Amino acid sequence: MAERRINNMEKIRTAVAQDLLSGRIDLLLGWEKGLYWWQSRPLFARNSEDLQRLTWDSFCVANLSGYLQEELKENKKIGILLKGCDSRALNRLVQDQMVDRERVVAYGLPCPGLLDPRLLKQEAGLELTALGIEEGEDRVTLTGTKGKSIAREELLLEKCRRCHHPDPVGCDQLLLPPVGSREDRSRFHQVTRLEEIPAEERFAYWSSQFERCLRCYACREACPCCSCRECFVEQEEPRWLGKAHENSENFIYHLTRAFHSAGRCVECGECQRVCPVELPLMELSSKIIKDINELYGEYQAGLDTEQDPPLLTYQPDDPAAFVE
Amino acid sequence: MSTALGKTGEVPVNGASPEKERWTPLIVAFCCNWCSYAGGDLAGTSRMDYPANVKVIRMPCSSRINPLFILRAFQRGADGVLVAGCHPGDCHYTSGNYYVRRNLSLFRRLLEFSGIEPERFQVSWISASEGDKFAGVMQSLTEEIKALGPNGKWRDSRWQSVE
Amino acid sequence: MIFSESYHRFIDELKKNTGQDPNQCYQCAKCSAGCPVVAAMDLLPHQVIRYLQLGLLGELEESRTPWICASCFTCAARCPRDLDLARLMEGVRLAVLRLREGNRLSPADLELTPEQLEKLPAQALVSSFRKYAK
Amino acid sequence: MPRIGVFICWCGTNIAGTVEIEQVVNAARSFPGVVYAGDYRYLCSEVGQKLIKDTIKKENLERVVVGTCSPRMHEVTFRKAVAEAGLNPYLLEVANLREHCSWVHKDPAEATPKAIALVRAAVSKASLDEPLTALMLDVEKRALVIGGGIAGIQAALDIADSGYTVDLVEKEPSIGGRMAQLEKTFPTLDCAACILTPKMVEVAQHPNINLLTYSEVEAVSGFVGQFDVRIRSRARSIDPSKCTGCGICYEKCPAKVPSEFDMELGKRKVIYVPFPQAVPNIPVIDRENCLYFKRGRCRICEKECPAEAIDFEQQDEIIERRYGVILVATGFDSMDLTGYGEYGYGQHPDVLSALQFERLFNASGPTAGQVVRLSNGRPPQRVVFIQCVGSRDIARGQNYCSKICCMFTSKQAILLKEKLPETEAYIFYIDLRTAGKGYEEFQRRAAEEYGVIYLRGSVGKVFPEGERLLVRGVDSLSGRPLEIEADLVVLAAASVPRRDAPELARLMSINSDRYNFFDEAHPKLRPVETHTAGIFIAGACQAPKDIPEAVAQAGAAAAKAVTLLSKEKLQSEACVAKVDPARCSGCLHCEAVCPYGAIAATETEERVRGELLTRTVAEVNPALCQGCGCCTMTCRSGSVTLQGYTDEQMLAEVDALCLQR
Repeated sequence: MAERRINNMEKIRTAVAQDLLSGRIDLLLGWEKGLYWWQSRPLFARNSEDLQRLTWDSFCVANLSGYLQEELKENKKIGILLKGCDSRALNRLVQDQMVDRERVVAYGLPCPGLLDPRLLKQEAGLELTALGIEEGEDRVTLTGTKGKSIAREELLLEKCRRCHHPDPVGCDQLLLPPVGSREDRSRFHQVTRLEEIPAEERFAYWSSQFERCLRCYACREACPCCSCRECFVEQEEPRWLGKAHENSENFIYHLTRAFHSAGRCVECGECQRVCPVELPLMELSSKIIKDINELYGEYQAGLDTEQDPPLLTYQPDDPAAFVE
Repeated sequence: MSTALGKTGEVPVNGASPEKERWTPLIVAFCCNWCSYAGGDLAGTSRMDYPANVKVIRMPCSSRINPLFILRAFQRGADGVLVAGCHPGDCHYTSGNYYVRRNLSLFRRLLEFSGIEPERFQVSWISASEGDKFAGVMQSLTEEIKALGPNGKWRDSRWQSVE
Repeated sequence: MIFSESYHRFIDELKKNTGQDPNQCYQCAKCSAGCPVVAAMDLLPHQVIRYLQLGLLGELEESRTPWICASCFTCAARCPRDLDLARLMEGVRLAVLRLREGNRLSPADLELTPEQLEKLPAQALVSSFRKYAK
Repeated sequence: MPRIGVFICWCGTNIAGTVEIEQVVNAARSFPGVVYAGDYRYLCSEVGQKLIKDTIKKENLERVVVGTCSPRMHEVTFRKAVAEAGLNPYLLEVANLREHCSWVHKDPAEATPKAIALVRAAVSKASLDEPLTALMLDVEKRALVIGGGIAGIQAALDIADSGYTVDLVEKEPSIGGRMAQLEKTFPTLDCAACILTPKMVEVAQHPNINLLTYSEVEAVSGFVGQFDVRIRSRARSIDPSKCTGCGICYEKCPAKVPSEFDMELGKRKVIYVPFPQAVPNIPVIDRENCLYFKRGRCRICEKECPAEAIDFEQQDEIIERRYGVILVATGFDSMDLTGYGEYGYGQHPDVLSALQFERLFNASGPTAGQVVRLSNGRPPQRVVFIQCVGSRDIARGQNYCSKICCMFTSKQAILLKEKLPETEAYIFYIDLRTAGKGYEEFQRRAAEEYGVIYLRGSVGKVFPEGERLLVRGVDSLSGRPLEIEADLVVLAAASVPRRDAPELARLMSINSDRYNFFDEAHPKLRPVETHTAGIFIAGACQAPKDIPEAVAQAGAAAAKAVTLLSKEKLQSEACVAKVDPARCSGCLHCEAVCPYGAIAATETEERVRGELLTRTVAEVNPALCQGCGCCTMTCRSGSVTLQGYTDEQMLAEVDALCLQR
């Protein structure tokens, strides 16, 4: 397994090195190892030296497509490594004309799902620094715990567990063999659970969550569909929203941000991953996706760029979620 | 919950107190100029009676709505919000209300998901000839929201209204 | 009284059973024009629908037509109103049977030995219960 | 904060009877920015308006709020008054104290606080009002009429007679349209050619009409008063300045193809005029079928033409021109009946569509006016007509009634009886719809004088039996199945929109109904307008209709067109959307929902770290924008707002209404 990973790594590196060194791309967006083994962080590679640090492992969670808009201002052509969810984010950005697809070389990495360090820690009952892992095909062995072995599936990030399209779409080339689609996963069980509890409890739940919001806007910064030049929360004219730590304002911020992602969210989970207070933000956008699917037909943002986004089209006999 | 709910003391709490009987909800209605606002005018010329706590904001088309207007109304103390437009197919601008139907259907479900009673936010199609429907919608909306009581969940704790 | 309460009950039941609404018909009679067994019928197919529209159930009960209809679906394929008359005919047969025979068959009435039961096609049992039991 | 004046109207006792005016005025004085608050018994009267005007000057008012009846009633009046006092008319706000307050609430204790709240909201909004100016748009004094059938011809003539230049574009080589294919017209049995041809000639000779046949509209942009249209005038391969219309070329042409004009029953040459009375009387070469264009050899027409008018090298001409108005009259098609296998259409030569049958009567038609069976050339002894083929058929055809079939079937039966009095005519109908002047009488004549037999019912199957056709049907009134041995079967095919109607609708951004008929702006009150200002519709492209209706509608549409053309300038909507390019990220979601095509991408420049970059942003064309604000709903960053109803104003209104419980 480890050998295969190394082989994969070489395959990836060779493919992108060719393009970077030949000048087909000026910059490669990929990942490199972070401070710890359970962290992989974005890599901005411009030369072969940088490329030596390139990595592809079970912790390459950051969706790099969000960097494109800014980086394209300074680079003519950018290569980018994309997992399934990331590729849909790129497609959605292209559909919204935020990114000129001609100036991007998209390398797809079919994704077996990424590991959640929090779950590793929980399973091991140890601090992550005291822990190591060995990854097999379907299982992960925790070293430092007398060799406890757990099904890989059990250790996946929440967003990976509900992922339906692990294979990248619309890429210029796939660097690894496809892993196949996974249709059997329930994406909405958490949303359904929340839908079913009484309104009062639901309000209490969200209040207790939003109360903790620091309004740091990390969710927005990391989100590939938050592509506005000036977010509504920062505008003075009109002043949509105050800046105080006030629960109604936190509600408005999060509901509006989620609603602004309607028809755009690719479920990459970056909003939730970067939240310093661990707000369950994906549930808001998942709720909207679920409703879109129920009311106006299945829509997966970034999957088919020819399909009209659901809020930009209509059918004369659309259903309504209100008494007309 | 403390910040928002803690202020419910300002307005009458649930329960059958005489105070609650007296309490009338504040309802903001966004109406399109060509159908619903005109329907409101017709309710007027026909001298139909509906509760005075409904206050109308005129817009050219229901598609001028922005969910942030609705959220703002709740935050500033509205107990209910209505968006009203032409019937599907009758939009003065041909298609505005079709987009509204999709947008606000999703938005309404999101509001409900956040714990707001869905009765507090409603959308209705009222034509220029439906003065009776206009008055009826205002009446039933008021009654539904009266039954729910004041909207304590969403009020900005710093916002003070005047009597 | 043609359009009595029992008429509406009957029509509702018919709609439920057949998924067809006889009032959708505008009496172009194309069903009758194309029906291959029309010569043997006392009421023409379009007249059956007309009788349904008028609630003349007694007359339908007397008519041979529903029993002659072979469900060849020629009428259904050509109907400009997208009505499936073959289904309606089946609905009429069902109604007449229930009207005439009442709840005539119950599982307990079947004095069949297990061997006999074994030999009977399950479908025959199911359809006879469907027709003769409420 | 601008200086705001508030004027409360009593409207006699209409408002003052329920609302305590004095309380409202006093409250208004305390609102931010209000420097004057007063009231008057009838504000809309001359004196009331004068009060407003005088006070604007005396108090140096910068914004005006009136608390009166509905703005739908008198907003225009008060805007005018404000403008006369030198203020921009859009610096006025109306609080609806009558229809939305005093008339619907009985108790002054409820109505008065509500009136105060409504005035407060209007004041808040007014303080954010900006002066707006409607554009004054030039009107190009030239009309484009698309479609040269009877509706297009009539409209072109009417507009041209009013003194404006008209370009009449027709796809076919000749104008005339469907009417030219007809032998006679109901209910008068006028010869269609006799009444149509003079009009066609008038078009050709009219000094104000520029006839573009064999031409199609390819692109439309712009807006009312200034539509920019690209027209492709296809190469006829004939030099019209030389051609004398002598007809030798098509006499000599060796290649034949089915004639579209004769509904494929007869043949035409490959160099041809569609019919003898064609206008213009200049042939075209059908390049797809011409032997020279296909195989590089022939050129017989060129050799034979005494005028040397044949030009194989001729190119399509692209005409780009500006028009003030566009009138669409593209007509209808006869529905393709291949889905009705039970009638044997397309399988048996003696089963014809009504339009095909019509051609049999015509002296220049495929049988030179002989009504005969195409299978054996003998006159028919018995003809069966079947109505509602494809019409009123929700399963395989169109849901609607095609309206003209009852009448044209009766007409054809009469024509048949006149030509072959011994021949029997049977008509299967479901309902007879003969509403129209002289129509019922006409149908009765067919039955009573001509002995046409009407059978209420349908036909189940038509199939050959020996030399004849066996029609198996039913007469639903007697409840009798019928079998009729016929020699000819004529199907009244549904009228459907032209196949390219959706494409044309898209080109012009006009709406169509579910069948692709063009939609009028209002089914009752704006029957010839479309939702796009400056584009009008007439004739059967809007819905099936007969000749008198098409002509009447054409005249109406022409009158509307002339009304626009006669204006020196057109005033656009002032409350239009506006994009802030600095904020706009160029996702163009607004463009996708705009019903008027008023939003388009444009480039803007910005400096990023010393470098000048261009990027795409949305831009509103204020001449096209009708001010609905749908674009604003799609814009997350509020980069596009609606002037007169800006985001700030809407929020200010919400705040004001919520301030007071």
